[in-house]
Amino acid sequence: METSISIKPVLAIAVSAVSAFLIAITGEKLRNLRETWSILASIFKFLIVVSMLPDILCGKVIEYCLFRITSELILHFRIDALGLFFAMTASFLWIITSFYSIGYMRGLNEHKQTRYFVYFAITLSATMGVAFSANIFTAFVFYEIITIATYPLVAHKETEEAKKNARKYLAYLLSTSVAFQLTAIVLTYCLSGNLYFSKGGNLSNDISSSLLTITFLLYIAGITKAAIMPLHSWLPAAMVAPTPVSALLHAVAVVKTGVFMILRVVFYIFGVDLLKSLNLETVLAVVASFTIVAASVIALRQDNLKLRLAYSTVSQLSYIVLGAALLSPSALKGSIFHIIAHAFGKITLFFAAGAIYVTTYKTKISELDGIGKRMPLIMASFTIGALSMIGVPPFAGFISKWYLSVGAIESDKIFVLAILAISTILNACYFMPIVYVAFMKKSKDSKYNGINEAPIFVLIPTVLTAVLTLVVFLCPHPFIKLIILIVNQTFGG
Amino acid sequence: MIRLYDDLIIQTVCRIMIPLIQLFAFYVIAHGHYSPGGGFQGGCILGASFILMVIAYDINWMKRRFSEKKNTLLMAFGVLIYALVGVLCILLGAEYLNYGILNKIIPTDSVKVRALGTLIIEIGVGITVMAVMVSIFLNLTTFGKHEKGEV
Amino acid sequence: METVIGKYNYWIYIALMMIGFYAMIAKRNLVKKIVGMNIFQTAIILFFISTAYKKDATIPILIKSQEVIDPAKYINPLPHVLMLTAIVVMVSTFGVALAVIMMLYKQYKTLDEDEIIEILRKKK
Amino acid sequence: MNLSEHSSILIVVIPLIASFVNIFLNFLQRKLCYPFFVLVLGICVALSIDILCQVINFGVLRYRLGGWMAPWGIEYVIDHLNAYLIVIVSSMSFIVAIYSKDSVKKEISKAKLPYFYSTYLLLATGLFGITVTGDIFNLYVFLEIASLSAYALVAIGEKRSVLASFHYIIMGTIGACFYLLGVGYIYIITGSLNISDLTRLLPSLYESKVTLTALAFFIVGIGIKIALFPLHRWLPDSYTFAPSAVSAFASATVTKVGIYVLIRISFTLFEPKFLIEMTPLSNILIWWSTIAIFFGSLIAIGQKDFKRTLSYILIAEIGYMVFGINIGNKEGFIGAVLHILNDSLMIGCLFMIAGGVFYRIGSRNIEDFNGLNRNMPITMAAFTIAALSMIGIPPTAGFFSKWYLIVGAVKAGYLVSAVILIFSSLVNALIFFRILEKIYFTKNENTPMYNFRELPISMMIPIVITALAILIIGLYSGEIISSVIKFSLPKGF
Repeated sequence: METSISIKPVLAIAVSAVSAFLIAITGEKLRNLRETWSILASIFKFLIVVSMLPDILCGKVIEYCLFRITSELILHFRIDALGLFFAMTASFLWIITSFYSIGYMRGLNEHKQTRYFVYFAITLSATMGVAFSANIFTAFVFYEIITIATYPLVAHKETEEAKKNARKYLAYLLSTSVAFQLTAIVLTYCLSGNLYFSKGGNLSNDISSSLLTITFLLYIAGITKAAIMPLHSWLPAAMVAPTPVSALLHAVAVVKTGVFMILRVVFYIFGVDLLKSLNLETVLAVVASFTIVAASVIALRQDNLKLRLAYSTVSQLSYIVLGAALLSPSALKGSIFHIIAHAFGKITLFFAAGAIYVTTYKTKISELDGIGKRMPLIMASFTIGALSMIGVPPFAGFISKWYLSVGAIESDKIFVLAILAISTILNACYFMPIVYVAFMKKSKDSKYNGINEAPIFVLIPTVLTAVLTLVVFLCPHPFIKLIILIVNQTFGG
Repeated sequence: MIRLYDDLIIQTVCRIMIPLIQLFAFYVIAHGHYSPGGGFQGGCILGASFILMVIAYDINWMKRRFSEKKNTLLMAFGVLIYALVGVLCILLGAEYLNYGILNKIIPTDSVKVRALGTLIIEIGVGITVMAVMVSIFLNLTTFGKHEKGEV
Repeated sequence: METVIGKYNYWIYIALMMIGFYAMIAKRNLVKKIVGMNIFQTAIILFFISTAYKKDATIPILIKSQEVIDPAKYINPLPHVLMLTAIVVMVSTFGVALAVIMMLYKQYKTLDEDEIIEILRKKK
Repeated sequence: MNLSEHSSILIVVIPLIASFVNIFLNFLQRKLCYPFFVLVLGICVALSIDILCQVINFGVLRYRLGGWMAPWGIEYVIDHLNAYLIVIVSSMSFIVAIYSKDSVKKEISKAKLPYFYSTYLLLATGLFGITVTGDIFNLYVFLEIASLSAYALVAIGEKRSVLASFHYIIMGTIGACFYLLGVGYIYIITGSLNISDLTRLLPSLYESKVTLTALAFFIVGIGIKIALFPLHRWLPDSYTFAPSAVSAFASATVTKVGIYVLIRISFTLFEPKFLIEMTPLSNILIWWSTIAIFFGSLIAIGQKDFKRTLSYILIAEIGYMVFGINIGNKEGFIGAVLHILNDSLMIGCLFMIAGGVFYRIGSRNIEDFNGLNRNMPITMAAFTIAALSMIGIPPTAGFFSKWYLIVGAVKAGYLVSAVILIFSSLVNALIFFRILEKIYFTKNENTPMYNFRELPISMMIPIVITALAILIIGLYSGEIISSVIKFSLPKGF
């Protein structure tokens, strides 16, 4: 594999860090300028990330060694197709979310908006850092930065409830990462002598299998951001945050960071062969399957719209983990495609939920009767997002489910097919009632009758992501091309 | 506080004894570098003479002759003699406290100058010990009030 | 028997040290604690000095007329010198401790540790 | 005449002289006392850096006091470990000296200030002396100089500090006397007091019970001086009630120097194999320190007083260092020595902040920290950095020493201790995030009481410098290890 050295990854990370600084010194008085920084940074970041695409498509790898702290702890960036794919998804959606945030925060007249935008930008920086990291140490550093930078966002409302939930959020993420992930990293270092992600795995076969199993389980428990049960309950707790945070961070950037790191650990620390020989992939698959079903069942009972979406996220994230656990090329394809499919679908759903809140201050599903007539565009987008989540054909979610199913057959794990089927039904069960009450039922309060859409800054991003969900299904080739590259790089084909 | 009554016998005896005690103290200090004795022992004896003064007369009587400020300064001065002689050796180009080098400024041979250097140090130590002894005694007997002049 | 009588200096130092140690820990009166501290330190000085002792030896002051110096004839001067320093340290510690006790007495009007703690507890 | 030849003695003598010159200045021109005091410590910083450079360039420095040859006269020996310690002690004393300008005004009456400066300089003298000397009895003398000035400094704090100081005297004297007994036994058996001479003489006497007795006395004596867990009772009270500048200075340096003495005794005076292989001592110390870490952290949770919390955390941190020294491998030792630096920065910074908060609101109670961020944003930012470092979040300095300690523990097979180390990180996270939440997300109800601004500049600069140092030194840990710590590794590591 060719390697080219470029400072672009650092730039991509620095852009939003710089913007965070600019936002902080601009402050509340010049709010338009402040928001300009935010939007400019998001666009620049996306452009920088995309500019690396041609090199990656040629099969090159971009590297940059930022800082050698000690002989083994090195801040090192290396961008392969997988990292770039994740970075592109996150940075593209940041542009849309930036606009949405402006509409949402101003629409609700939220307090401390400057702090909000600052930490948002920092989180995105750190997300890029995880995507670009070349070793598990770099990933861990940025992982922790994400945890700490999102804490103020979750506690944003500063009410007792928000503080309580933020405490829970932090307790889960920080304690598991320090207790389990760090231990796992130490064990990795002690076992293999370095911390790099390398193709086909960093750890070798000749180490005692019980130690390897412990390390693997510690990783799975330590990367709590992937919200694998039973360490998932921080994610519903995080829903007290403003909706754009839930949308971008707790449906895309933060949780996908977790999933992304699990992919890295599975394929680049342990490697396919080692996992197969230890039979650990079955453990992961079973845990993920359990999460998929259990989270869906819990989602059925939630009346709060955002909470239902949160549990849906928990369930959907495990699709990606499951895809990784199957250790077959097609499953990995599905898994990676699901990163983008879920990103677009879930962000649409959250945007819609936020839009409803901004216009009507309603958060509960039982209050949504007839909302579809008031806000047809928003609810249409919501429907599209929901259908994509269920996996109905003209939307992106279908493709990932297809590949996952193929992968399940490829690797002889038929129970996965059953899980997928059950989960599809459950998805339909918890999403369709919302669509039903929104369009079919009559509104209870007759005060509002005509169309009363959300503010324009909120509306357009929602519709846009909904349309994109459709577009991804209709022309998936550019994505598939990149994904095939990823699969080739991972499996060495 | 200390002074309960004047006792003629004690005061007279002290009047005779104190100069003798002090003379002996100086003797002990001055012989420290080649026979038993030295700055610490001599300083203690010297300090004892002042303490005797306080016991026999009273604190104010003693402080008129030997004020607290002077005592504090002496305390610092003694240590400074010690430290500065050491630094002087450095300035003259030898190691710290290597008195041999002092023959550059004191015209004797380097063996004798060593003894002389030790003597200077002992004097410094003696002064400090004396001052510290007096200071501890004054502070303890007056509950630290003498600084404010409450005695 | 040899270990008891032949090394009596060690036994004495240990006994003294334990007396001091006991006073430092168990006595509730602060002055008694300090007295214990002094006994403790004195025990150590005794220990050092006794190690320097040699039978039939004299103080280590050389007389010029002596040509040959027999080390066995003189006791070891170094522990004495060390202990001189240790005494200085001891006196300083004693001074500081006494000053602290004075301050305590001024504050609480008592030197009994239990009573002081009782006063502190009441204040809370 | 070349002054830099003499820097190893000058660094002891200059603060000593200055301490007494200060008393003269008090009578001549009182205003000059403070500038003179800071100037002297500034000179010490310069000297210490000069010493470090000399050691790095030319190797071990030896200085014969009074021109006497080594085993007879007192010799000052400075190798990499000493030089490293001297730089830490001198820079912390300088930084806290700047800090003390405004901080002590509220705590000490004006007439006593020059004496405070003098005692402070004496404490510095003692600490420098301990680090430079190569003679175990001379070390005792300096140990007592440092301790005596520390007793006095503690006693000038608030009312309750006097009793704390008394307990400190009793405990400290026992510790020093035990050390002296150790010296006695060593002298009986070898007839020498010079460390390098003893290193040569002792190996043939390892079988002797006297040697073992001496070592036991040394370790218990130093254990009291560094407040290793069951011997720690003097520390929390002393550091809580002492003036804030004294707590900051003493916590950052006194215990660290004690750790240094422990390293010297265990690995220079004796050979590493004596402690590790021939006696069970290092094993005992490992479990002892593990218990110290556990209980220090546990007790710290329950404290309401911020300075007391820090004191107990300090006790746990001392456990870290003792643990790292005794594991008996390279990583553990590096971690411990690195932690000396990191911990003195972190704990110094936190104590200074505690003093700063006390300066403004007159309380050390954690409950009163509500909403401080509004009034003192910069101080609180520094607090955040120090807190993150305490928890061990990369890229702050605290992470790197903890990393080495944990790697060392795992490599040596002390898994329980590794778990306890991580547990203590989690406890720190609990403690500090509880405070951070109060600072950033809780509004204070009684606002009029809190109408104040940031700290005065003389208190702010030291806090900011240490906080930045925590960030920067973390990144240069590798540099520090390869240029300094690597050379101070004991034989056979």
